[in-house]
Amino acid sequence: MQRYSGFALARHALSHHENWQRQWRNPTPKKAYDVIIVGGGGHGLATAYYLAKEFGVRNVAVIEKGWLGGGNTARNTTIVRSNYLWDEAAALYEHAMKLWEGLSQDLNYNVMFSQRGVLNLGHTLQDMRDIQRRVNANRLNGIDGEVLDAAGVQKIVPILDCSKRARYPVLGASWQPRAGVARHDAVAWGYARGADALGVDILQQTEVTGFKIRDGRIYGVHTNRGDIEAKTVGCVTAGNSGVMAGMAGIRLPLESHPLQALVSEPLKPVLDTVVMSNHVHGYISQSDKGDLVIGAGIDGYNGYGQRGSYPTVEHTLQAIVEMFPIFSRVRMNRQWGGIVDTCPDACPILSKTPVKGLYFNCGWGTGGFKATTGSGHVFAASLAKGEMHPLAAPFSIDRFHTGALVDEHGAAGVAH
Amino acid sequence: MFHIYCPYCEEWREEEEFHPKGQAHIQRPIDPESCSDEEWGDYLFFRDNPRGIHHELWVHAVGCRKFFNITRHTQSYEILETYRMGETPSVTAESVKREAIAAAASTATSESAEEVRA
Amino acid sequence: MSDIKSDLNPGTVNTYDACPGADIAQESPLAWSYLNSGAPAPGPSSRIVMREQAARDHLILRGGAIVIDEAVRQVLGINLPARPQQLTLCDDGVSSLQWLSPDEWLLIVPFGQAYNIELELRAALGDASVAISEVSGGQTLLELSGDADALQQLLMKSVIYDTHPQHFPPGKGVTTVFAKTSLILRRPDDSRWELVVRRSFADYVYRWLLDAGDEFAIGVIRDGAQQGASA
Amino acid sequence: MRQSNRLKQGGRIERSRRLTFTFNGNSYEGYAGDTLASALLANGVDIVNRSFKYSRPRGIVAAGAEEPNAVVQLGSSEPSQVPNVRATQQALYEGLSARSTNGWPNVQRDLMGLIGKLGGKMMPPGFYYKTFMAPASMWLTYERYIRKSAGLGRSPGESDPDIYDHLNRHCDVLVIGAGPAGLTSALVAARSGARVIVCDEQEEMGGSLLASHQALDERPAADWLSDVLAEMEANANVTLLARTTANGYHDHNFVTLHERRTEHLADTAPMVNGRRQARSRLHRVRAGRVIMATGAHERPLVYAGNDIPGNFLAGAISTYIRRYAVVPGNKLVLSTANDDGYRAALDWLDAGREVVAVADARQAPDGALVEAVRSRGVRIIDGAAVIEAHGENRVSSVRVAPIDAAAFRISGEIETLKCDTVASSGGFSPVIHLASHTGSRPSWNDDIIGFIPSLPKGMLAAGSAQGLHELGAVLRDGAAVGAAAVRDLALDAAEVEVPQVASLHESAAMALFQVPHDKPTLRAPKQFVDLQNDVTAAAIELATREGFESIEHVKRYTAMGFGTDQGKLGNINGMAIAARCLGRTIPEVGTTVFRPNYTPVTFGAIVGRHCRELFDPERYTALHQWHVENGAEFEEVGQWKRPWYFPRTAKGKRETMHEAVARECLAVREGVGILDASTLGKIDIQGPDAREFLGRVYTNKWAKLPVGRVRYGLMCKDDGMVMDDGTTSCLAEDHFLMTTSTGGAAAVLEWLELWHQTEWPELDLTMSSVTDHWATMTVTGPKARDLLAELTDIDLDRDAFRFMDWREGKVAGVPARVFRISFTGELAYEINVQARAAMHVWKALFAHGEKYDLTPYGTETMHVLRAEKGFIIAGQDTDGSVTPEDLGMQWAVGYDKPFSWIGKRALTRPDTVRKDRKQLVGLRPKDASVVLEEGAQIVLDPQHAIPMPMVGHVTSSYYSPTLESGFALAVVKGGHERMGETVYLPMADGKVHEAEIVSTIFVDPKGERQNV
Repeated sequence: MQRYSGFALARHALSHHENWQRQWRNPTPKKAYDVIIVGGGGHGLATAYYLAKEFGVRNVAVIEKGWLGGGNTARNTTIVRSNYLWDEAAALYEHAMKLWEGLSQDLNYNVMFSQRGVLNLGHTLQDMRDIQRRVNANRLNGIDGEVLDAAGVQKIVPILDCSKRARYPVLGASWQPRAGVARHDAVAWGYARGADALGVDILQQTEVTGFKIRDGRIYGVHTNRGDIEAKTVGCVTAGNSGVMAGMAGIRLPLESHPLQALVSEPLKPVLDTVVMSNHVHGYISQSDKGDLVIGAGIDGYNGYGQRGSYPTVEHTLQAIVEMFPIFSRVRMNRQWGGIVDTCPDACPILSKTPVKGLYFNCGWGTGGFKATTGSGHVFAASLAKGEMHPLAAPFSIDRFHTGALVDEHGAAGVAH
Repeated sequence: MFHIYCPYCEEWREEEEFHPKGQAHIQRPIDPESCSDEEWGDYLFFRDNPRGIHHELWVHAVGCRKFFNITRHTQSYEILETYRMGETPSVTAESVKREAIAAAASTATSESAEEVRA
Repeated sequence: MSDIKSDLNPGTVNTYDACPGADIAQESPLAWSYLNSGAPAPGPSSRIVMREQAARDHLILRGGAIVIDEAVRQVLGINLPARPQQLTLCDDGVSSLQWLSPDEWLLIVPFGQAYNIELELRAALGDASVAISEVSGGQTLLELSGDADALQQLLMKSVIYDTHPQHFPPGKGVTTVFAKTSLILRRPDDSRWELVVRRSFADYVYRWLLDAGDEFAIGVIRDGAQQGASA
Repeated sequence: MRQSNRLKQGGRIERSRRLTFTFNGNSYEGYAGDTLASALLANGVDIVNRSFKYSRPRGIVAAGAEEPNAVVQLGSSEPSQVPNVRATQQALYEGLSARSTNGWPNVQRDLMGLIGKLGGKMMPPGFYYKTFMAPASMWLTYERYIRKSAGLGRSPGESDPDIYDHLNRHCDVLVIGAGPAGLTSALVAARSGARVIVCDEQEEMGGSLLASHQALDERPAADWLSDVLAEMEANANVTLLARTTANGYHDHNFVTLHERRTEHLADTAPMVNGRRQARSRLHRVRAGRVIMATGAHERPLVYAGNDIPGNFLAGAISTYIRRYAVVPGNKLVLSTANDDGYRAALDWLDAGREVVAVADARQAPDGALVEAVRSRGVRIIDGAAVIEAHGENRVSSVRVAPIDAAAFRISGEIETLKCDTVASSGGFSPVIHLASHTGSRPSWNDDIIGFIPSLPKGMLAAGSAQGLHELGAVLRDGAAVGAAAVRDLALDAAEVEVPQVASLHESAAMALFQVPHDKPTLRAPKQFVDLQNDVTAAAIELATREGFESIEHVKRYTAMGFGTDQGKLGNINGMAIAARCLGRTIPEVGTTVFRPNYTPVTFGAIVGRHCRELFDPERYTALHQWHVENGAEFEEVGQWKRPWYFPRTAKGKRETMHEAVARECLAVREGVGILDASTLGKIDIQGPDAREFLGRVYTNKWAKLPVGRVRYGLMCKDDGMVMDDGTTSCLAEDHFLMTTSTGGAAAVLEWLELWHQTEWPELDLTMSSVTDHWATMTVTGPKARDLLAELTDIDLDRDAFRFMDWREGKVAGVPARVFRISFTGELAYEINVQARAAMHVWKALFAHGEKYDLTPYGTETMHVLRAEKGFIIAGQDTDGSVTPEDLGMQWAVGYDKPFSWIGKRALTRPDTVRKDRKQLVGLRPKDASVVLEEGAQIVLDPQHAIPMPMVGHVTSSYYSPTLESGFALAVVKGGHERMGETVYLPMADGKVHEAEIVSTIFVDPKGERQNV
């Protein structure tokens, strides 16, 4: 693998950049691998990377029906935070956060992880109770967090309307300074490059059309490029997980919903942190290119169309202009949608299945991007060892039968 | 944004008047006490999630307040049918498949079959 | 039931004349709005005039169309509007009956008549299972009149329903989205539109109409506001 | 320099209306009818901006929505600033003030440009992924500098002075684009009796007809145009919307149109008759059929130096000359691969300027336009193209060479020609954005050398939008499509005579995108593909070398198409270059997808009137005015404004919340208080099966509740978790009045309807909301009976009107229902009267209440009093993970009811029978002065290392003036078995509070006070 650095850039400039190597190969599928990862998004690529790097499993294929990182990795609003309420979720997301903090150096790929802090605003007394509950729990779980009053919020975001004039005045916020944003595409590319360099075959334009299952055990997958064998298969296909599970004869408690986002035209820097509000329902940050990156809500119906309904966008922008009246004359450039696979308790599924050797990693709902690192790491550990990693164990499918849900709705009602 | 024919108001109305309420035709077990934990969990949490034809329960929340069913394609978002509670759908994934096969048989070109599959 | 107090309730359903008497000071849902937001008087440039008709009683009838049809013909002398979105006016020029859903109708009658009409309807209905609930305190009627084009524009700004005359002829009424709330929109005749508004949302609707109607110099006639007691 | 490029005659400008405007602080003149772009060109302004990455000087290249460079900051005052306005789409008005968005110290002499020149080599695509990684701690610092160069324009720093609105429209046929195809289709639809909306993004309707040479029925195109527009204007069923862009096409033919109503007049909307008008307006259109008559965008050719000011699209040259009478240079070289480009040469000649040469990439073109140019003595170089433009701030010469496009090489001698303007035309891309907004993928068509739309259901395309080119064909197609649209809607299509247009002989166009250079692409001077994002052909080639093979990867790696023009000019060229580099065809590299918006839309327009005071409804009770007049502070509860507490002011000093609440609490415990409880949800339930229904939806029993009695009920979801609670009264054998929490009212009613309509339709009952009908006033405290007795004819004797009874009777002369239920633990009467008489009754209570010191109290006091009694608030003490058993409310659970009520089955799942579930308990802080923080976490060992195991948290916590101590409700693992144990609450400030687990009932455990 070519090392990347400022020095390398200068050196390549002299040769007109003619000597840069491919960031990943375009290999021909082998007949068999030790592990197959279905799904070449951020989570799948991270899983493959950690399998090869941390657990010595290098005979791995990542099978992607389109182009790598082309699903929700390419469509999210890039927020990374770990201030989840329940112990199980907090532990998983904080594990991810710690990996984020060294990711660029680990991958030798600048994923532009920018810890510019995330504010979750409170507008009602119940909001503030929830914020206090969450921050107290975070603190005792070793996750940074602070409860701010309205004046404290105003200090961090001077352009936010913290006046009493607002329909729902800002009463305060939770503040996680270590949280922030990252360059979403670079995460997929960095993991792909890293995994490829360690020997992982990334098979793009390759579609899994079925699983080879005999006597309750998996032996491989059928694809549009022929059958590929493996005794361990991890399915990391986000919005498409229900369809994949169906191929294996498994039902998952998932619904795939549209989740919309939008950006403004690029503006000179005006907003340095991420601001989220459950109550007026919108969240916003400004990218390094200058776009205001704005998240809209989830649409209530199932949909694979990568688009949602227009009123959702309207409501989101109403919330943004309510919070930031100065943005009224700013213009919206583009909107798009992703497909999020949501669980009844707003927590993921990291689980074995009734089919031996077949694992699922899905159900991240609106929280998938921020978990990319940790999800990949604990899933890789689970695939390598054949036992779910302790941080993954609470997220098995069983919980929907025993009732042991990890209900994050109360704390994470807003999509992001 | 969807345009929905309310089978009770007998009119096309805007999506903003409606709320989606999940999968249609979920039947609460007649005798919950005799259900296993597995069966009860399935009833509570496990839903169909097809990429394709889906039967959904909606309510005309700002309107007649009646619940009714929509058969909708979750990829194209085309609404194929709306029907009242207690009625059975005339369009299903199976019926569409059957028609597609019939249509493909009647038109010789492979291209039209391709379209139907898509 | 052993414990039933016969003085409280002789039948299977409680009927109670809860209408405040004409001697009691009453407030329309817009009382606060007039005070807080004002009520611009209609002027020569006003293309739209808004007027509240507070002095009305409102009843919800729920049950089967056939039995209710018979009862309303007997008591009110009109047929039940059985078609979706149908609005039927009574001869007194005040009362009306409107389809809300296949088993639900809104009956609006002059102030103070709800209880007697309920009793008459119940008598006519006999044993039929029909629910009658009075909601007079919970909603009010706003009337919009004026220049047809301006009215059309104002409605297009406010409701998502198609209010084009071809699609919304007199004799029609719908429950629909109005700005960020919902209400019943009706067109009793060519000259007016009526909004049936829930009490707690009335101020919002009023402020919305003043704001959206500003370019038409919307004016407010207030004489309907305190009429409850005197009607 | 006064409009040196303005022609003496021609154009559609109003020469009688001179307008003054400023650009970068310099004052210029233009005419009404100008765009900012045409006025700048008229004044010879070459450099309008600096580029984003390399800070290169940039000029205007296009005349419409596809313009990438002329993006300016508009606005003469701080609140009226508008970032990123495209000068080609901004009408000129008197006093317009605009600035370039980039360039320091100014756009003419830009220092960043030096860095761009020197450092440009260091900035290949994705360079930031390859550097700034060490040391890790420095990234935020690096990023601060990277961000300095971010963005184009800037956000206003003050709030918008303008208003915006929406119109919800419905029509049979929506025609998007009022060019020749759109107008003929609209004409057919209108004459067929359809309700028609026609919108067009430009200042004037007419599209290409506005600049056309061609005659329609042997009359000038403009004459036909004005006839058609006049006819449609006179038709009441037709709405014509100019300056209105169709920005988004959504499912089922829902289209958003953005109408710029005043942006051509001023930077803030002028008043009309002293009233405000909306600056812009969003039309939300539901259409029976949508006709996409959006025309086509010309593609430039990609050659070295193609970004130097003086490089134009050929069509833009024609537009500036014919519509605005502006000729933006003196000596023109045209580089084209089709006949259409020649129109620019003809217009240039007609304007009296010199055409140095035409480089036509085709061999021996012989079309009518070619011959027309040749006949005027212009040199036409066959099989050649401009391969490079030279110049610093304006083109000064070009290099022209014969090319072998297939082999991608120069095939002969290069010659240099002096000129100041280059026009290029690589062909036309149908404007198909809207057709792909809902996910339809367009397909590549080799005949038209472009993508053609695959149309969603309900949409039709007409004219150049589907690849037609020749004017006569476009007009005929429009009419045919209009007829097809109305026939779809079951209308008879009217006959329309399509005007005759002379047809011109045309030589076939050639597919040419990137022009070869004598150096390889990576070594050649920059050949720009996406001008706004400074994406070059070399960048695309490099991306493909690095393994970015899908066009989506290429776009993301290079940022191609992510600008405010969304790649209208460059994306197809970029795809063609990627395809060339990969040795594939364009369709193999991918298709082009578009998302809304077609052009950017002001947030304010999308928000409309739903902002400021109208952002969200405020719901008021019938007593709101009294609360305001009596100084209440309000709490947000859902959309309701509820009095929170009523601070009194004595001797100029206003009570704190703590003081007010303590006073209110004691008033209730010792005298009498009153609460406006009108916001509680109320549902009138009637029918023979109402009682059975209650038994199924509540956890407790309803079979034997007698008429006249009230019962508390708990509601679960079928997962066994508490969702709401309230009281329900039996009004008659088949008639009940249910109350719900304030916040849960609408959801509970919908929930009950769901069960009734979908699961148990056989149950004979109906439900109606009477929340707003009844106003509810809670009179509570030891003196409540004395007070109420003064106003009512109801027998209040404790045995005649017992706790949990309700009675009818008059209160203050108003018929009322009075419920003897208590949420405070004191003697209490909830008085329900019709809301229209609420104020009368409330005031009467106060008139009589003075001698009892009747004290109004708000939600805060209500919370303290209920918590002292251990009464829960659903949503505060529960969070969707709490069962009735967790709350210790087994007394409200009918385990032996015959029907398996909602939630019952779930209570026996393994997780719900766990002994160590979090259970509701009381907490008594060891230090009575401490009021625990709501949300504080509870631990057993505060010395434990982080992460510290937590066993629960505080759900409600208050100071009790009755107990003279803080107290709290909390959920604690296995809490019901831990009575008397000590727990710890470590706080953020390092303090650790100690508390004892106690019963949830702090005051009057036997419940004697409410039963007096």
